Amino acid sequence: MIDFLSMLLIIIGVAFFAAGSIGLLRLPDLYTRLHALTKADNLGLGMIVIGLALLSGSLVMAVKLILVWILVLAGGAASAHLIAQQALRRERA
Amino acid sequence: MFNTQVILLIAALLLLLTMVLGLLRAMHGPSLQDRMLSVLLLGTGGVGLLMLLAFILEQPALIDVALVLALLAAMTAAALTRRKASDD
Amino acid sequence: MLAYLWNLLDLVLASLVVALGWAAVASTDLRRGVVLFIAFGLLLAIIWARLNAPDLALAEAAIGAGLSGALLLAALRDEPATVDDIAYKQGPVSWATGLLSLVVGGAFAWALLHAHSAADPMRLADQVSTHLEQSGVSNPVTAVLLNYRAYDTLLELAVLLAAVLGIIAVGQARPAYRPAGPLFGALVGWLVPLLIVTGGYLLWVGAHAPGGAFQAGALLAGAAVMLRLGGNPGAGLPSAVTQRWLLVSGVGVFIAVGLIVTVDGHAFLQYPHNGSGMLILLIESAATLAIATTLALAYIGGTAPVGQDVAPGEEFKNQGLSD
Amino acid sequence: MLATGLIYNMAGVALFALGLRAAVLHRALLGRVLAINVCGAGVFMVFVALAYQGPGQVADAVPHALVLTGIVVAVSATALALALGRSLRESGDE
Repeated sequence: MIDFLSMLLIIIGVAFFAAGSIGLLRLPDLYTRLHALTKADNLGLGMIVIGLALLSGSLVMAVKLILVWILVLAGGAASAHLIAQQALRRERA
Repeated sequence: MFNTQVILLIAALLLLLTMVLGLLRAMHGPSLQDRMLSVLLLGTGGVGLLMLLAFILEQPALIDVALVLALLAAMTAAALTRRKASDD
Repeated sequence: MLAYLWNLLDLVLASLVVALGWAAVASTDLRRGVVLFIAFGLLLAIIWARLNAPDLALAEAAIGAGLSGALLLAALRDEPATVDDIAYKQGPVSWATGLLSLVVGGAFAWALLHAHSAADPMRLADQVSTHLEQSGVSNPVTAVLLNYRAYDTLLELAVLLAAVLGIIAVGQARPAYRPAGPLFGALVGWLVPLLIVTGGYLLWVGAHAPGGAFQAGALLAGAAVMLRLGGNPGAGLPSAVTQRWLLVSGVGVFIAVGLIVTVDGHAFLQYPHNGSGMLILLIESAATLAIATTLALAYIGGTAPVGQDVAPGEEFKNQGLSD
Repeated sequence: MLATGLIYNMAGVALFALGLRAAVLHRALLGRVLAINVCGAGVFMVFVALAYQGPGQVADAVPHALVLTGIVVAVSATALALALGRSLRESGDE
């Protein structure tokens, strides 16, 4: 049962990644692409992390996975903000 | 009963394919920021892929690799956006 | 079923890496080339992980995807803004070179195909695993680097030293970056300690799990790069004299340990059996600092200016869109 | 069915040949440096593919150690090349 749940979460996570990639390809400008990418991917990674944490059955591993996810969240948020800011600056210049 | 390994491997393959899709943006651009976005995608997707591989290959050390990748991907994005003190 | 899926994954990864490498070098726009090269480095880290080489995946994630990306992006700023001469050579030389690389690649491929069809050769790997217990560490890669082939590693550290001496001799430090705004300051504030702690962790686990001096040094250098990007022109490095001591410490401690064991009647760099673990850790700690300083100076592009730390409070003066 | 090692060996050879061609043909220094790095990555890939010994098996540690130092040396050499190029440009007789 737990296995099934974790597989489901992982597949849903991959689906979020797919949505992010399609958004990156199809959306019309940088800011919308940024929006699609950072939200969908970080959520997708979270799903994969929770799925794998359930699968591992070990608390240490689960904590480690979740820590990496938090780092990706913080890093991704900062990077996205910096990239948007730089693009805005270019536009104004 | 399903095979956990096979499903994880299929998930890894699909994740890789979405990364290929995202890399098309790196090839087309048009701006440097657009390309960098696709590197961000490759970073996040790479972290996910490394975690999946850690379980498929039963190599817990790959989680450390995912950690390093997450730290350094943030640094690369930062390096792209910084300006010299002399610029305005 | 599993085997076919692996094959599919391998084929996708291999064709993607070749496509990215091709796009990175074939691009006449260098900015495109550099960003594609960063993506190429990230993908290499994943490929090393897939090929059961976690030590390499760690190093590539830190260096290929991180440090050389930051270095090339900094170099991009040095390039003149005009892109007139940024192009490929055309005409007969192009054809001749294409043909030449085709021939060289073909010969290379032919040799490898033969190596694959040949009978399973005797591998050094068996030797490595048989003697692993005597090496003082249980991570085979660390054992090869610091024990079985310590001469190689010593000379490689010497090569690094020579490279950084060249950089110090010819280069001046690249221009500094403007002080960090609030967001970037916060990023530096949490990323730098994490990079340092992870570096220390990798140095320690290198004895029995993937990690070691090279990976740890690269992460410490990443911390220095972050500090410099945050507006600290000296990248957090110590004074110029200390920098030089750190640079030579890798080779220096290595040679000193190698010589000290000879007092006991061993050959140069032949560690005594019961103390080899500690000696390896000692050498690796010195090598970590040396590699970190080397890579940080390589990023800065010359001797780092020291003692120009931004005064507290100063960094938040240019707010608004200043990140 | 293809051998995993063979796939990556051939990818490594392809990268080597691509990098070699571009290293000669690129006019800009930075382009050549990129090309040489791709070339080197191809060689690393051949090494790692030869070290691979099948699923579930520990790979050969000797090529790994060689490539590990190679990666660090490659980035230092890249930095040296860029520093040389910069001082050439600054002295004005490129």
